[in-house]
Parts: sequence; structure tokens; C-alpha cells
Amino acid sequence: MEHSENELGHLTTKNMVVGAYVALLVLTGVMLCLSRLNTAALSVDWLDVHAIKVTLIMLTALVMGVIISMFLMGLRYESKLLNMTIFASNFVFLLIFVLFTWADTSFRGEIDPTFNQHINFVSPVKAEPAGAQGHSVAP
Amino acid sequence: MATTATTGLPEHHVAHHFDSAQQEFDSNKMGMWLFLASEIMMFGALFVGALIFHTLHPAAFNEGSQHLDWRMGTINTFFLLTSGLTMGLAVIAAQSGRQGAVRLNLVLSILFASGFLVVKFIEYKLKIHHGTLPGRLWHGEGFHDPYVHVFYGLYFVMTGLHGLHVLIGMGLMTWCLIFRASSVQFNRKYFTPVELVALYWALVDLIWVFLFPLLYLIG
Amino acid sequence: MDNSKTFWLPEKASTFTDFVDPAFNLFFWISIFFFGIICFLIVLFTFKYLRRRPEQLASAQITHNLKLELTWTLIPLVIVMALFFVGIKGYFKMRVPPSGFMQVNVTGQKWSWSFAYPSGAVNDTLVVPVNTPVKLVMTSKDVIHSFFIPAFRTKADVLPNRYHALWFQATRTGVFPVECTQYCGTSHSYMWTAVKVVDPDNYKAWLDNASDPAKGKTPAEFGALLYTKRGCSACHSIDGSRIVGPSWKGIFGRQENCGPAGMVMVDEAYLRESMMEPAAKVVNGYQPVMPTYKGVLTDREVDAITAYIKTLK
Amino acid sequence: MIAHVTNNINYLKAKRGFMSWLVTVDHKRIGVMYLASILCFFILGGSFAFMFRLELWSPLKEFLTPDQYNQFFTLHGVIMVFLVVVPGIPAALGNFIVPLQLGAKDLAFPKLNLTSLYLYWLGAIIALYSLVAGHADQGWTMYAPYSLSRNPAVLWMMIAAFFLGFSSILTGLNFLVTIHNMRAPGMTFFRMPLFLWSMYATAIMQIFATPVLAITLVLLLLENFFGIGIFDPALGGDPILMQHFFWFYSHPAVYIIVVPGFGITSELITAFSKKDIFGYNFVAYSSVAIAIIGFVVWGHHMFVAGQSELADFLFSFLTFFTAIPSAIKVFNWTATLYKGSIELKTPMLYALQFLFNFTIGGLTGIILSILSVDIHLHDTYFVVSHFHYVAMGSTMIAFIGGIHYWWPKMTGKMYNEFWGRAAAILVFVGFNVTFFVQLVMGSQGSPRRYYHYMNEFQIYHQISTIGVIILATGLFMALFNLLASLKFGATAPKNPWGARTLEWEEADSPPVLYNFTKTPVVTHGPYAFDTEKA
Repeated sequence: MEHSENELGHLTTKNMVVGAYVALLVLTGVMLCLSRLNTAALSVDWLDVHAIKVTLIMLTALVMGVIISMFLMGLRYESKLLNMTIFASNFVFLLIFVLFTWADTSFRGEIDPTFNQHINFVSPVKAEPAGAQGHSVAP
Repeated sequence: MATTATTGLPEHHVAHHFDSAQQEFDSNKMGMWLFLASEIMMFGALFVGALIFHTLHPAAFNEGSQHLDWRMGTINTFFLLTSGLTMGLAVIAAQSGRQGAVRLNLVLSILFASGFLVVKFIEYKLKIHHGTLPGRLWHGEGFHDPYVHVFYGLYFVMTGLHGLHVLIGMGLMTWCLIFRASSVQFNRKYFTPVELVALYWALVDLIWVFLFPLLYLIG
Repeated sequence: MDNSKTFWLPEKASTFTDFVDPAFNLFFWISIFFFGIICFLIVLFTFKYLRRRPEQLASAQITHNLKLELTWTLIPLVIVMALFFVGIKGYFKMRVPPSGFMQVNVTGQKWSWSFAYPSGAVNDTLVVPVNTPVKLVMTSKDVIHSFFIPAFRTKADVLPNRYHALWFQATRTGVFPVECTQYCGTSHSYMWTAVKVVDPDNYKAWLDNASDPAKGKTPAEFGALLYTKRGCSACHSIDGSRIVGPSWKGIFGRQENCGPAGMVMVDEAYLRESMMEPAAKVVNGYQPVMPTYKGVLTDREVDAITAYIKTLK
Repeated sequence: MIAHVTNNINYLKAKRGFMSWLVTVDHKRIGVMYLASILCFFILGGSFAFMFRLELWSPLKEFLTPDQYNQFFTLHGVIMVFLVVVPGIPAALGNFIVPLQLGAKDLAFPKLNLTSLYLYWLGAIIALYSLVAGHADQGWTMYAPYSLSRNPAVLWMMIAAFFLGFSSILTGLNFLVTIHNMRAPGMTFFRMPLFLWSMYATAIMQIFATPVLAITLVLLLLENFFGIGIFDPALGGDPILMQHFFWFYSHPAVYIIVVPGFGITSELITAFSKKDIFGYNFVAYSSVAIAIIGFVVWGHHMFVAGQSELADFLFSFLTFFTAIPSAIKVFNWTATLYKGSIELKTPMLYALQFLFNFTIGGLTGIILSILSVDIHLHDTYFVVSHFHYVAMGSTMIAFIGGIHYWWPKMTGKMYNEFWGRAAAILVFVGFNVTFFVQLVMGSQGSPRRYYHYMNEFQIYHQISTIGVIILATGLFMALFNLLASLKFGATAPKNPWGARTLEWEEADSPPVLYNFTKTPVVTHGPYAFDTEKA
């Protein structure tokens, strides 16, 4: 009876923590191998291999994030869903923020392409790039 | 104050404005989670800036991250994950009342965290040497993309703010080690300080887990 | 078609007013209707149920009525969705210029506008023919400004290092004010110019004259023209009073104290240098805010302005 | 519950001396200190507005130079937004009333609450220092390239806003944890007064939106010092990205400003018409709905700023949805008056004024979300009048009404009813004369932040200046009436308005140190008034 009376949060067990740690190390290794892939060698014309590599890396990062939040932060064993909703609503708001800002920045100049040019800006990078260094183009 | 036989430290008593220990524990935990929410939103806004910059100037992003040393990033990841492990063990020790194990794990976490900062310092020194500093301080050579200084601006802001949070985490661990571990007996009914520091540290790990691939590996 | 100013909206002078004004009036009357209902109900309930006896209680405790709640949720929803489509239809017309528009490049800088025509003419007021679509491609030299013509109901921010555009088609001749509506510093509220809408033939005559402004004029007269068209008048006065920069009255040949550069004689070389590198020798007591005119003024124009300054005693 | 021996002395007399106030962790004292600081800054911010309103009497120079005018409207903006209306109701009245209405002894984290107050004072001191540190003239919106001019006053103002942001986060955090964990026995979520629902919605926004402001300010400061090039267009950045970052906080901020006003109005209208709120669930959920929708609409501030057309469509479509919860609230309040027993005391006058002003504010907001019309109306006095109708006409009026309503509970003194009502009427007349005229001037095409305007707008400016004079007299009359009541006011009974919420029924005026002698048990809803026997 005494034990359940002060049931303050779930009892974190050793194998849960160590298991999460090992899983995270393995996934870091996976991420590294993925990033070392030489996308040029595997290039298949109809497939954007670089984009797939990037998404796979970010997916492994997401899995690691879930492992950390579920096991190390103990969200998995919370009785009430309150802390879980707080944690999840963060990402909902960030998703809204990135989606709408992306909807602006990547769709500018749909009607009038001149809106999308950066004209006569001075980049401190000295090397003479092919791109938009300081040209003032009358549209 | 009931004092336990083993360490002679006083037990924790519930603050006057709380009705029960359970209510105090739940409030503290929810308060910590809300604070972590504001931290996630702060870093999240930086990640949004980085993602938007990534979509606008992918070439600059790739060129910038190629010059980052992924080996140092991996060592840092290892350091942070290991200190996350030791903090988890510290919580387990606190729950079962083993005060000495709590102290040991806290010291280990502080060591690994300082390891992270040392590697981070080396990386920054390397960057200063190469001259790849943000904006006006830039004097790097051999770069082509005109937006690469913005990548390094974002790199320094994100890793700098994360490094500051690692420092704050280390401060919290020392506070927990010196003031709490020696003044109150952790046990099944009271292990909140260690639990909250572990939560904060897990968040620092979580941010680094997303920061590391975004800056180092995607190039 | 009555184009004059109404209580709420300025005079009508562009095709946009055909859908912006009706949209404004449409929702204005909807608001009057709803606002009227709410005010009437508040006043009615307040005085009908005013407490007569000190401890009088409410005559009924009505706590909810789902049907009523749903009605005043769905009706506003339908109205606002209709308004959304009204808004988009008009917005699309305002953003997509018809083909065959005449293009003018606008440059906004701290506290003056300048308009560059394809034929090479540069002017500080916008002269456009009536009933022809005009597209203004705008950029700013320093901070964000905003190009607003109330009579045409159109506005667009002018961004540094980027192009932004707006188009309009004037429906009647006249002179209509243009204002900067994005805060840009000390003289933000003086950053005005005007749109002069003229008949096509007057426009053609004006354009020929404007393309070669120096034709048939002495350098001093051409300098006087440049004094207004290049926006010098925004900061330098010619009657001795101080606006932002030193006044040009009687300045030629005078010794000016330029702080670190010491006492400097105001001659042709100093005037040319002040136009090309304004911050080089700034007269004491003035801020170095003058933008550079390198690549903007041709040599002939610099000489003309110098000649004009000489005439100002 | 162990009743402390000092528990029957009221919180004002429990401890004496300056230090007992400075380092108190009692939520009531912190609330009173917040109220005093906020009213001082309201007077300071208001005096800046009063001075440049006088300056605008004619297009020519009255007594301010253009630079001084620019500095005054910037300071009016920064002080009013960051120091008065954003902390305003949650920090001053919320700190005092939330534990009392919940039946709790104090907020969940008292020391954190004191830290929030210290952060507020630190931010306030830095903001005042930026007054003398130079000449901050970039408006409270601090748009990029203009705010990147390394003007020291601007940098200090950014640092001040940074600290004030954290003070706001900590207040929100305290409220959320207290409302979730420390309710009195029997107080379910749907037996909570609606003021707590509005504090709950405000706290959500404070926690999830304010950190983005912190990052925006950090990036702006770094942009000023190192030129990292993320916002500075001359270094390859995107000034519109800065506007996205800024308005992602600042639009929830304007809902942080107005939602507490909804909470107070629900309390006042039910208390003074002795009637249960009409549609409790709808009013409660609409506060939370506004908090959520507030996060998706920030782009309507940038319709003309050079946004992509897709973003303009998205934001215009979503902005219309904010009108629905507001409309529901206004209709429900009006329906609450039906068949009530209405008593036109001072707080009720302010509540009715709130309904009038907020309806105009809401309707002008809907006009501004129509895309084609906003192209004409953006950045004109129409927008200035819209947000003053909502921020001043709704929030500050509800704030003053709330102060009058809880004044007996906070100080134990009753204010003079006649002067209170006279001040309320003067404020109503003054406010509407000042700002309704600006609606007309704005749609006629007069841009905002103009020191020198076209002669045709002079008549509007003059009427507006006269309105400000009336408004200022009304506000000062209300202030003196309240301060005078401290000395000459009659001692307040425990429940002068006959309200049914916990702070009136259980706690006495002014409340004891730990709010209640015995923990209250809630058996009825917050507005369970009886009906007249026929």
C-alpha cells in the first residue's frame, strides 16, 4: 500500500535507459553511413538520389528524436496525456510557421518573375561567383 | 523532518501552497514541460530560418556544410548521448535513494558535457582560423556561392545558442550536485530536481540530434 | 459616372475603383446592419431590464440555445467566405497586368522618388497617358518605402535590393498625389510626388521634351530643372533655410568648415566630389545621409547643377 | 489543511515595510505591484501620444521636430505594447484573481512569479534607458533594413523587449500549471469562471509565441553587430523573412492583448445583470479557438509587403476565420443581457463600452482582411484606428472596468460611484471622437506615422486631438477617483456586487494572506444566480 500511495511518476528502469542509449548510437551510425554515400556514383537519371539521401537522414534524426522524447524524457509512461500534448503542439505550431513562410518565400514571383531576383547586393564572399554578385539587371 | 538512517539527510516536505506531494510533483513536471516548450519554440524558429534558407539557396548550404568537419560533430553527438545516458542513470539512482550513485552519475554527465564544449571550442577556433565567420567578419577564401556567409551566420547562431544551453545544463547539474544532493535525501517520494535536470538535458540532446544532421550531414 | 470624393473613399481615377469601392461599400453596409442590431439590442435590453428594486433578480436564467448559437456561427461564416471570394477576384485583377502595358522604372530613396522612362527620360513626377495600362517596376536604394496612390486604390512596398511592381490604368486626366506609406525616417511624411495623367498626344510631346531635357536651355536653366527632378530639393533649399543638407543660396565660393577636413573652399571640384562621394567632406553640423549620385548624374548634368548653384547669390 | 496562525490578517497588513513588498512571493502583492507599474507606464505612454496628437493639430511644426515626432510615436508604440497591454490584464489582475477564483492558496511557482516581476522591471528600466541612449525612431515594428542602422537606442529597445518577453512567458507558464493542477475540490473545467478560460487561452499564446520574438530580437541584434545577412537585404538576406518572424509573434501578441479583455467582460456582464452567461461552452471554447487561430493568420500584415500571391490567398482566407469566435462572443454577451436585472454601475458601463468598441474593431478588422480593399487601406490611419479600437477601446476599457470591479476586493475600499460613472462616460465619448474620425481619414488615403499631412486631412486631425483631450480628462478622473477611494472610500463589504464566483463568495475584502481561511468546496457554477419569484 505504501508504495502505491506515493506513486510519483513512473519508475524508470535501467534497461529502458540503456536500451535507448544503444539505439541512439546505432542510429547515429546509420545517419553517418547515409551521409557518406557518394550520391554522384549512384546517380540514376530519373531519381533525385540527393533528395532521397537528405530525407532519409532527416527521418533517422526524427526517429532518434522520438526515442529521446519517449524513453529518456519519459513521455511514453505518462499517465495523463497533458505533457504529451504540450510537446506535440510545439511541432504543430512550428509546422504552421515553416509551411506558410515557405509558401511565401518559394512562390514569390509566380506572376512576375522579376520579384525573385536579388539585385546589386554586396556579398562579403570575395570569390567572383557565377550568380547574382552585384549585377543590376533592368528587367 | 524525518531523517533516514542511511545518509542522515532530511526528507523533503511539501511546499505550503500545495495540497499533496503528488500535486507538487505533477505541477513541477508540467511547469518544466512548458518551459521546455518555450525552448523548443525558440530553437524551432531558428530551424525554420535554416530550412527557409536551405530551400532558397541550396548551393550555399551544401558548400557551407562541406567545409564543416563531420568527425567533430560525431564525437560531440557521442558525448551528448553518453551524458544523456548518465543523466538517465542518475534519475534511476535518485528514485531508489542511492545518493552516492546520483552524485557519481552527475559528475560523469558534467564531464561528458564539458567534453562537448571542448570539441565545440576546437571547431570554433578552426573556423576563426579559416576566416569563415559571419557577415562583416568574413575573410574566408576559396568559396564560390555569394550566400555562404549567411550559412555560417546561421551555423554560429544555432550552435552558439545550443552551446549556451549546454553550459546552462552543466550549471544546473552542478547546482543539483552541490545543493540538492547534499541537503535532501532523494527517494521514491522525492527525486524532482534530478528528474527535471534530466528532462532539460534530454531536450539539449534532442536539439543537437536535429542540429547535427541539418548542418553537418546534409551537405 | 461620378468620380468625386465620397465620405469614405477618395476620388475615383483608375479601373481598380470599379471593384474596390463596391467591395468596401458592400461590407460597409453589412457592418452597419450588424452593428445596428447589436447596438439596438444592447440599448433595448439595458433599459428594458434595468434593475428597479435594489435586490431584484433576473427574470429568467437562459443558459444556452443551440439553434440560436449555430445560426450566429454559420451566418457570419457564409458572409466572410463570400467576402473572401470578392477579395480574391479583385486582388487577382490588381496583381496581373494586361498585356501591352507601358513600363516605368521607379526608384525610391530616402525621401524622394524618381521615375525612369524607357526612352531615357528621368523625372521626379510620374507622367502617364490616360486609359493605357502602366506598370511601375520599383526598387529602393536604402530602406523599405511604399508607393501609394489613393486615387487609384493601389499600393505596393518598395524593397531594397529587389524589384516589386504595381500596375494601374488611369481613367481620367488630372494630378493625383502619391505618398510613401512605409515608415522610412526623418522626412517620411514629406516623401510625396504626384501622378500627372495627360492625353496621349500631350504625353508624347512631354516625353520628347523630357527625353532631351537640355535641348534649348542654358546650363543654369538645365541645372534648375535637375534641382527638382533629381530630388535635390528634398534636402537642399535655395532660399537659405536648412532642410536636411546645407542650403545652396550663396554657397559657391564660400569657405565651409568640414570638421576633420578643415576649412574647404566650395568650388567646382568640391561640388563634384560632394555629388560623387557625399560623405568625404561633410559640412560641420550636418549628418552624412546624402546618397551617392555616381552613375546617376552624367558629367553634363553635374556641370549644369554647378552652373545653377553659381547663379544662386 | 493546517491554518497558519497569521492566516486571518489580510495580505496588506500581514507584513510591513518596503522589503516585505520587494521580496514578497504572495501573488496578491505581486499583482498590486504589477498594477502600479503598468498604470505608471500607461500614463507615460499616453503622454507621448497626447504630445504628438497636439503636434498634429496642423501640418506645420507646432512644437516637435520631425525626429522628435518619430521618436514619440515609437516610444508610444513600444511602451504601450510591451509594457502596458501585453503584460496588462494577465499580470496585474490575473496574478491577483486567478488563485482566488480557483480556490488555491497561491500560484504554482511563487518564486517564478517574482522573477517574472523582476524581469518586467529590468525590461522597463532598459526601455527607459533607451529613451536617453539616443533617438529610437523605428516604430515598435522594427522592420529590417531601417532597424539595422546600429542606432544604440534601437538596440537597447530590442534588449528591453527581450526581457519583457521572458517575463510574459513566465506569467503564462504559472497560470497554465495553476489552472491545471490547483483547482479547488469540485471546480471542474466547466465550473471555472470565464476569466480563467481567457487566462488559459492567453497563457497558451504567451508560451508558444513569445519565444519566436526572442529569436527575432537576437537575430536583429546579431544582424546589427555582425551583419549575418539573414534579414539585411544588402547582404543577401530577405527583409520580408524578418516580417514573417516578427508577425508570427506579434499577431498572437495582439490576441494576448484582447483575449483577457474578453474574460473580464464575461465577468462584468454576468455580475451586473445577475444572469448566467448565455452559451458558456461556446464562449469558453471561442477563447481557446481564437488562441489557436491566432497562430495561422500573421501574414495579413504583409499583403502589400511583397509576399507571394499564394501566401496572400492563404492568409486572407484564414484571417476571416478569426471573425467567427469574436462574433460568437459578442452575440452571446448581448444575449446574456436578455431578461437580466441590469445595474449600470461603473464596471457595467465599461463592459457595455467594450461591446460597442469591440464590435467596431472587429468589423473594421474584417474589412481589412478583404484582399482587394486592404491594398488601399493598408498602412493608413484606418489600420491605426482599427487596432486602437481593439487594443485601447476594448482591452484598456475592460482593464479599467476590471480594476473598478475588483477594487473592493484588492483594497477593501469602495470607490465613489458618481465620479466613476462620469469618468466612464467621458472616456467613451473621448475615445470615439478620437478614433472614429481616423477611420474616415484612413480610408481617404492618409498614411500612418505622418508628421506633415495634406491640408485636406487637417479637420480630421483637429477633431481627433480634441477627442484625445476629452479621453485624457476621463482617464485621469477615473484614476483620481480610485486613488481618492484609498483614503476617503467606505470600507468594502465581502461581496458588494453579489457575484457568485469564489473570490467574492469565499474570500473577504481584502483577502487573508493565504486567500481562504478554509479551502472552499465548489458546488455550483460560476454564475448560478437565482431567478425572480414570479
